[in-house]
Amino acid sequence: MAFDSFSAFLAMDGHGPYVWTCYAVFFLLMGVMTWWSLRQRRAVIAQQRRRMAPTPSADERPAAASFTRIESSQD
Amino acid sequence: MWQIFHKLGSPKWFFGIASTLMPWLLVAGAALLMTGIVWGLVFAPQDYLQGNSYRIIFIHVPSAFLAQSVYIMMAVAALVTLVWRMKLADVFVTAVAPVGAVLTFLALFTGAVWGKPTWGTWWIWDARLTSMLILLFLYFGVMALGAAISDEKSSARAVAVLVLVGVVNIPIIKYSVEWWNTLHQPATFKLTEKPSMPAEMWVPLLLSVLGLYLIFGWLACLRMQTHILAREGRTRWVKELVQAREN
Amino acid sequence: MSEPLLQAVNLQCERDDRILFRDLSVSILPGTLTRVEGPNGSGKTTLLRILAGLNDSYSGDMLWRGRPRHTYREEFLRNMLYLGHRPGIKPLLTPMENLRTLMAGRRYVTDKVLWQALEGTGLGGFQNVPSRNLSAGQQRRVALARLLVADEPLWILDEIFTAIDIHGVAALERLLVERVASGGAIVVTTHHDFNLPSMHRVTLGGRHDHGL
Amino acid sequence: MTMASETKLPVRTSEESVSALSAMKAVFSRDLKTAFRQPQDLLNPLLFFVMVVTLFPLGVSPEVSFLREAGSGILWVAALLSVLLSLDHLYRHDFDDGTLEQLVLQPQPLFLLVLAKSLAHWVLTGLPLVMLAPVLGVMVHLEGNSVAILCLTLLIGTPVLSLIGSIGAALTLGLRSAGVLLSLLIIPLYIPVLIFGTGTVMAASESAPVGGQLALMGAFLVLALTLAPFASAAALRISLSNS
Repeated sequence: MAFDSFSAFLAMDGHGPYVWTCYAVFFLLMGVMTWWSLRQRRAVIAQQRRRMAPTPSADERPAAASFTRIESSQD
Repeated sequence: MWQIFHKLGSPKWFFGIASTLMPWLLVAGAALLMTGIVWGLVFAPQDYLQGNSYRIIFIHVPSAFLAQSVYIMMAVAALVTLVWRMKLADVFVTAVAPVGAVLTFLALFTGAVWGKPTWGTWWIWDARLTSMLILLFLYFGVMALGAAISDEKSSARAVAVLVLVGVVNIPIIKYSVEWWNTLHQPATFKLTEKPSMPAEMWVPLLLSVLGLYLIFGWLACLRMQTHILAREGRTRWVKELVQAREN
Repeated sequence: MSEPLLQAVNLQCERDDRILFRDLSVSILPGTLTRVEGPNGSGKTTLLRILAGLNDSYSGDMLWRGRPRHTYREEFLRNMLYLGHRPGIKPLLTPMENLRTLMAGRRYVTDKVLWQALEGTGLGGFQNVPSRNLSAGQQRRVALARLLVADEPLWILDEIFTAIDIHGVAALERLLVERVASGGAIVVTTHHDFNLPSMHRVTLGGRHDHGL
Repeated sequence: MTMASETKLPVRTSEESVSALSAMKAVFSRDLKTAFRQPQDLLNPLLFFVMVVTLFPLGVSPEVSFLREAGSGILWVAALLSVLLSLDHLYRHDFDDGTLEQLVLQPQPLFLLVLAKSLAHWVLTGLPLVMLAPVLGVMVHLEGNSVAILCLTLLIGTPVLSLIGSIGAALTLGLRSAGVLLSLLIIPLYIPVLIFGTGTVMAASESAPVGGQLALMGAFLVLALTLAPFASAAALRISLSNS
């Protein structure tokens, strides 16, 4: 054990803030990375499931273009 | 031989292996990393020169180490992508690049914070930190290019070319930055290179490096699985797998 | 039956998560004209670019005279002429200069022949005018002039009738027919109603959102 | 037309092709010709170079001692940026008008054609910068010997910039916001050239021997000449495949 007390451990002879900031940021960023990766995965699974759900218009044939003008009154 | 290689490249096969491997990677990685860090923070002796601030080493060195080796791994995968067009290889490059960028950033951040009590300034244009900064730029480039090309296959191949060009440049960059550093300020002492590090210091350091490696492996598997699911959505096995989950 | 120049075997191509075609096999024989048909967005241009070796994001095999094309790339390119949507004409150069640089990496052709080729596409008198001063149809004719001097046995032509007037279209059709009769292989896409008795057709379907 | 063999046209083997060297020459001279017909595009990077250099005395300090110390760095950074600025055009016009497709389809090794294009780019942008550098060197109070060494480093270094830049230009071809992306990809790769370019001039101003550094820059150039065209060619194929 390199420290006499818990408070000495926290203070680290005045270097505490530097050391603890580093560790906090390290765990924070690794945590965010993990959380983000898990969320991405869930999103992809949900998206795949949505894609697999049968679409109402099973007949995917594209409608023939008619190029008829759309009448809209402009008052 | 070719058969094995081909099998290794099969996303379905990888997905299965990764699923069984991942819990082990996570548990072992977390255990090793925590052991290393707790050992380093609580039990390792104080450094005679830098005092307690050196305890940052137990995350700084693993991050820096991983940041560089992730790029090298990406380069190997990029080569495989371009030469054999193995699907898994391109998935690896795109999946892992953000992890590499985060690790590089962590190495930079912890290095800068460490610099404050050691050199009395947050940032110093030291050769290692500068090289790390350039590595971060390289990661950003890879991610930006990958995001800019919508078609996944073309994106993977373009990124592979960039990663390979980058990896050829990394030694040149390192060398030139070191030369530049000696030109402007002769290095007095470096952060991590100790003449002799006692076992109470390097053993926990080794443990945390190994631990972070395994955690990276877990993250890489997780992210690769996600990318595979997104890409192979049309194949039957992915459909069955998606359906089997949660219902 | 002569051997096919170019074969596509079990071609599959997807773009942005959409399958354009799959299990497509095409053989291009000397002395045939193949027309690739299909509605807008069905992948005609993509197929032609794959055949020409410009697009290589496909799965399946491409064979040049029965051998893998990528190992005989230079020989394939030496014997294939591709004209795409974009004419490949630099607006700042004159038709003569354009034609000269287009031929430069392929074959030595004298300026006299190139001059005549440009005349043959109706650009007589425009040979030394900067191409940007030409109309869209005239610019396309600069690119088409290559067909009058090309010795490549395989032509891959994407929408070559675009922006060409009626007389030009008729003359161009004649050129293609003659070329086929003398043993050339031609692949075309066109919306223009172009019919030959012995024409091969490759029909690409509309949308495939589904599929396993 | 020979009607004798009715169903077969001869298939040519590669040996009958035009030599790669003359194909390269054709690409090179075409690029020069098109550039000289649009001289404004040639002038822009040069003007940019001059203006960026002017910003430093105005923005930082016109003192002789500062300029003398920072001069080589200023000139190098400005040269690097103006090369970067001009890279976007390297393949874009060819891509838009379809000549790039025809270039890729030439029965020639693509990396040689790409090399010809990169060299043309250097002749059109890098070389004028080198020729302009002595004037600007004097304006930032570099001493005689330093100016000469600066021009020498630029002469060796700017082709490297063109060659590496060509990879970035090929990778970002046809993408939205290609310009910014290009800088993002390429700047980190330019750092070694910049370091050695300015470092050599600084060493020379302290009258230290610079032969080693110059040789090293020469090695960069050789490395770029041998590797970059392959990477650019691969990148071009990928970008065209995606269009």
